[in-house]
Amino acid sequence: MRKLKYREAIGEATVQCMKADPRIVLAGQNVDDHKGGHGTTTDAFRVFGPSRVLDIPNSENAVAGIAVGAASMGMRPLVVHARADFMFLAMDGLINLAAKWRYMYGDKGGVPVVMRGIVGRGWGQGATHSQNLHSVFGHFPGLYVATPASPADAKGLLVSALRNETPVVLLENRGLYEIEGEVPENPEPVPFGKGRIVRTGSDVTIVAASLMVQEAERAAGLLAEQAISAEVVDVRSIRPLDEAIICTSVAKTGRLVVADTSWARYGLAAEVAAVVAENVHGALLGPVRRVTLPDSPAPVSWPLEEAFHPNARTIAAACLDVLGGDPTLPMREMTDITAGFVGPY
Amino acid sequence: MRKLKYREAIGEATVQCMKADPRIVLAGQNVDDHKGGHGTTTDAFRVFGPSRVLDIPNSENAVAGIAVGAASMGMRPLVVHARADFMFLAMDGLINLAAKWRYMYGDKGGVPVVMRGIVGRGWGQGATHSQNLHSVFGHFPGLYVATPASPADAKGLLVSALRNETPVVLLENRGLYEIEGEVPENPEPVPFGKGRIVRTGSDVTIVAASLMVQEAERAAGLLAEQAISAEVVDVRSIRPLDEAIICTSVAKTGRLVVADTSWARYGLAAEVAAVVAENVHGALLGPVRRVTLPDSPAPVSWPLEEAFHPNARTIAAACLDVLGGDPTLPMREMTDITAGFVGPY
Amino acid sequence: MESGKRLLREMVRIRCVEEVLADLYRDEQEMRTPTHFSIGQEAVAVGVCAAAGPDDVAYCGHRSHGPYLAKGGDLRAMVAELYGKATGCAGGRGGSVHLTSPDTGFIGATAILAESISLAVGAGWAFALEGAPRVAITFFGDGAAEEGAFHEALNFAATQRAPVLFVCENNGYSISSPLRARQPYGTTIWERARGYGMASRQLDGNDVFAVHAAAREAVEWCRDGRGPYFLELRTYRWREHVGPNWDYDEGYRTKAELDSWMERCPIKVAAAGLSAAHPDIDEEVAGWRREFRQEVLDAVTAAKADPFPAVADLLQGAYES
Amino acid sequence: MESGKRLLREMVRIRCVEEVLADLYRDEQEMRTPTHFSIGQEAVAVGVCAAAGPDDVAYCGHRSHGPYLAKGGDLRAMVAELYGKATGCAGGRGGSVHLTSPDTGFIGATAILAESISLAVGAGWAFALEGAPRVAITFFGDGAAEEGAFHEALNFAATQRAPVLFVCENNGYSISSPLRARQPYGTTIWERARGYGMASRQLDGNDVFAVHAAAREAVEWCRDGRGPYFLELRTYRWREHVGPNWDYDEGYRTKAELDSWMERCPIKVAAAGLSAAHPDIDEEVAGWRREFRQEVLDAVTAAKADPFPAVADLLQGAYES
Ligand SMILES: Cc1ncc(C[n+]2csc(CCOP(=O)(O)OP(=O)(O)O)c2C)c(N)n1
Ligand SMILES: Cc1ncc(C[n+]2csc(CCOP(=O)(O)OP(=O)(O)O)c2C)c(N)n1
Ligand SMILES: [Mg+2]
Ligand SMILES: [Mg+2]
Repeated sequence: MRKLKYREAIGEATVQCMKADPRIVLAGQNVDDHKGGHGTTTDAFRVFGPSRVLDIPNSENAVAGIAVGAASMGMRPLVVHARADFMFLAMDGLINLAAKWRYMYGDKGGVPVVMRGIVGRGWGQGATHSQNLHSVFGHFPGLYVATPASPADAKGLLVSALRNETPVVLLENRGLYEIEGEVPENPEPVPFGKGRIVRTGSDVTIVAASLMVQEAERAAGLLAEQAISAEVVDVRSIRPLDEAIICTSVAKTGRLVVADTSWARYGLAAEVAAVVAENVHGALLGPVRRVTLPDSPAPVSWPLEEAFHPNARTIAAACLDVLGGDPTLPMREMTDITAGFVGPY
Repeated sequence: MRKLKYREAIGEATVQCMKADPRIVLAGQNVDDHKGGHGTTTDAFRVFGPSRVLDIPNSENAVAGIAVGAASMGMRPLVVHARADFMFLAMDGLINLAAKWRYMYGDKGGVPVVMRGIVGRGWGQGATHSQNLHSVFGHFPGLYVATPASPADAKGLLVSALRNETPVVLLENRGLYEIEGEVPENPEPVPFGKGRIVRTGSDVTIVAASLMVQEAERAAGLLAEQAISAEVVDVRSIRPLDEAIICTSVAKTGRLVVADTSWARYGLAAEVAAVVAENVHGALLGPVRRVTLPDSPAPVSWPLEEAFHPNARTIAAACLDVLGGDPTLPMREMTDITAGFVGPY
Repeated sequence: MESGKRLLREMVRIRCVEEVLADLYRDEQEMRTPTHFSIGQEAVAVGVCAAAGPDDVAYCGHRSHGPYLAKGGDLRAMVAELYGKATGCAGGRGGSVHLTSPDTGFIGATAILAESISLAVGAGWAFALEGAPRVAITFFGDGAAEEGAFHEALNFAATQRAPVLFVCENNGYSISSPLRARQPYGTTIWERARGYGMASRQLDGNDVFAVHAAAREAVEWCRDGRGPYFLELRTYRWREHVGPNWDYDEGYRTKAELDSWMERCPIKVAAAGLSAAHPDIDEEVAGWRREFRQEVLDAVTAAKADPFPAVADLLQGAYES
Repeated sequence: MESGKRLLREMVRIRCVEEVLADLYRDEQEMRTPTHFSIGQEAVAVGVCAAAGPDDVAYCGHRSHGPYLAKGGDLRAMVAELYGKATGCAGGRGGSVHLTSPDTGFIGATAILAESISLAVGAGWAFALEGAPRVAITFFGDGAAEEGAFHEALNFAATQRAPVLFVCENNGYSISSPLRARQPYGTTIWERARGYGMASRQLDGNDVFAVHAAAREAVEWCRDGRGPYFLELRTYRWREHVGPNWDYDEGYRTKAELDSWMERCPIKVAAAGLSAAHPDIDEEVAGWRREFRQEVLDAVTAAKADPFPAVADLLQGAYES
């Protein structure tokens, strides 16, 4: 199969879906410019022009409500935020309107708004330009929330989102944008609520999301060198969450490490641990480990930023730990997965 | 000790702290009127007048930033929201400014903003007037988040908040406002990050927050009638979370039920399960049960609303379940704990 | 029926509905949903909605009964919604603040301030994109005009020249808070709308004929592709902010102030205006009152007999089924 | 030094600092922090901050270097912050968009649009409560003026008569988006501020003497308890939105447009204005350039020699210690 970059896959899905469905409109700050949402909106603008690919004012709050209003009249707005952090300002429209619409108006129809948020990563994005809001959105019934970790999923989940009657939040890590992978040419939907076994293994389960899936894969490689067989599960969608794939894997391996791009408290890693504690409690042979952000805002300074983000090595160390091994085992240096995102900004 | 209602305890803490510290200003929509934030701001307005108890425009977003700005100049703003749901609009100021301020400006000082959000409960508050945002705020380092469950804690946690250098979010369930309890006259702070054993027991641990602490106590009563000894732990503070009190209790009882006023996914119940899975995994003799909201927005219709909220009976049933008993055991009817909050609205 | 009379009749209907429901709400304690009555403000919803076509749509805030009924919402379904019944317009899920009647173009009431403004701008944007000759109307209060979304939505609508009619129902209060405590002295909301280059007017919101005439002009303006239009309508709420009671003795306003506005009751004003041409208008109004009283009582009887939603359906509508 | 010269000198300083840093930023790839240069816009920060007293405070958005330096922020600490060093003004935690210098009254730069507006209103509110004769200044762009917080904060400040000087630095673009795509044709930002009953003016933001005169008037107005004041200053960004490069060939603007603004370079304009009284002003400027070039190079050398924050201190500042 031909390969595409993650950002190219998003751009392709957008164009294909917009061609197939005239109700889709793309809106976002600066989506029509030479950078085109890091290349994710450039083609759409070229093909569909300014009426369907709209550069909008800096008005995240109203724009969320505007998107819902347009959806209530049959449009399918796809809204892009250059940083997921700006979506705090869109939260009222997303949570209080979009997520609840179908229910609170008596199940007469939904408002299929799709909102993409790009999670900043690297080059000192800092405390307010790098937050991962998936568990926050995932707390609220009425939304679908997904965090594609591969080019194929970036395309397939966006295709699902744009064909769906449920509002969707897609959180894309900027650190994945330059990653290449096989992507089907046709717009094949990846369903919400279905995880993916990225790599099978028998000794320990690593459940991960977004960029951490890539790091988990590399961690599994490191562990394999030490004859440890790690199974890597990509949840893909945060809501609905594929409980079965998690439980089946843990039932097999008996060990669980969860790797997330966000903080531990009330995050994805907590939820995965809870799902296991509820459903396959007896299968667990040891404690669960959460590999998450240290409990502080994101720093800017390069060495701090490096230390801040979990990676293959920290994931592998956590696996060794739950297996009762020596977690300080020296492991070789690895290049930064997000190396594609370098300065100058 | 003399008894106060929950809402009176809040009002008393406010007046005492404002007397002691001239930097405290209270701001909120309609805080100066005859209802006075359900009686929590009436006394403060009478004592301090309109310059220190300010009725403000309907501008939740800017007001959060304004509070932080005032705090950056040495004030201690106490902002009240009549419904916690409005705080989605305040989230940028709370998360992107207040929570990160000290860190992102290099630890030169904090912005001790205190924000109270009243969680709607009962009388058909519905989908957008009854949400519990504690786990959402709890996800982000930099804040303290607490959910007082008793009059004494309503006072003590507010006192702590108003003396603290860290921004604080206090979420108060409207269903608790009419509850009475012993409250010290003096403004004695209840520290953040310290849970409370509400009732000791040996068979099962019920970890709960806010209104669910009251329900958990009643559940323990029901269980006692069946010779089951339940320990009830009130986390009190959502961030920091008292991991030790949870783990100690579960290490003793071997069984865990978590009762929360919000949804299961990425919520308090998930976090408590994760803490146990990380720290005292071996102690658990059975699966964890989460007693939380059904996975839908809040309905209005009376029978649906009744079914929507967890209560003593559902908590007790979950305890029986984790103990391997028959969870359908008939139990007597109980009056609604939140009966103090009736219509007309 | 002649247009003037139709407007009056519609106001009488809404008044009767709300008065009957307010009494029952207070006495029965069975409508368990926070309810914001619009008694005294009927001319706004009636004058504006009568100017809208069937394909035009409306959104409003918490004070929802007037716009819902004026835009053709079914009374029976509204009453059932207040009683939390399965037959309610929102299936008992939404309550008073989430009335909806998509078939007649009343898309929805919302409980968070200013959401109705953004929503209507979104609808107007959709119409502009489709080139549909439709207009989106939003009703909101003076208090909602303080929200950031007000500014963002007006700016968006004006920039995109979306066919949106903004109707600011200025009753002088946000709950108990008077305008002067919340907005700068000497300024007006309609003039702020001018700052977006928008056609904007202020007028007496208790004069249904003036409201209707202005709204007709405004709707045509929007429909002609000339961009959005803003109307600020001065009116007054008679009852308490939320709930069925009178609250003029609670301190935030005076009985004298209320009385002065009751003098200018929109129904009284309209009837007086029609009395020259229709000397028997007062009797006609009295007849309508009886008719509508019966209509609402029938709706109440029916709603009470209706079933509650089944608890087994608690989750229905959370997601597409 | 005479005031006019001082203003020019301060602009030359900021220009030199930014030009040197932009080159290093591009060539070294060592300042790992998204950086928004204000080259071409110096007159705004300099003219306004020179009008402020030492007890007055300022907040600004992402385009932070100008206001930080003009309000007395330490150059060395700023450079160290860009290099992510422990000696940075924010200890390496904040980067270019979170500069801070509380001692000189530059409280903070923020990276989320319009936060700086709310923050300054909060500071002004605090001053009003204390009765302190202090003024809070906020710098923000034309793009930030589209955020809801702009409206909410202006309304709050005007209602409370808080001593806040709003400085809208209108450079015509929000990243690549021109004003006409984002705000209604034929409207202005400063006139919208009038909608809050606020004293408001627009003027040439490249004329530092005009800016300074207007800002002095505005600061006095605020200090006298007459409420907030709004200044919209038209100016132009020379470099790309974020980063050190030129981007006039990327399609969203023309070289001709840039050239026309470079013709109106604030430094050039100010020097020309002073040349009658100071015929040797150009040589003086050249001397200052050399002086400041050296100053910033020294700061760079020092910053580079400084230590990074210790990884062991990663959590420091998340909470009070
Ligand atoms: C964002 C938000 N803030 C606060 C509230 C609480 N609230 C409900 S109605 C209301 C008063 C609004 O006043 P106005 O818009 O003038 O409408 P009116 O009630 O006068 O018709 C307030 C403050 C809310 N629903 N949403
Ligand atoms: C709430 C929010 N939305 C979007 C952004 C992304 N953003 C950063 S700077 C910028 C342009 C702002 O333009 P303007 O306010 O005119 O300032 P300028 O860059 O022109 O100085 C944008 C859109 C942001 N930082 N915050
Ligand atoms: Mg009002
Ligand atoms: Mg700009």
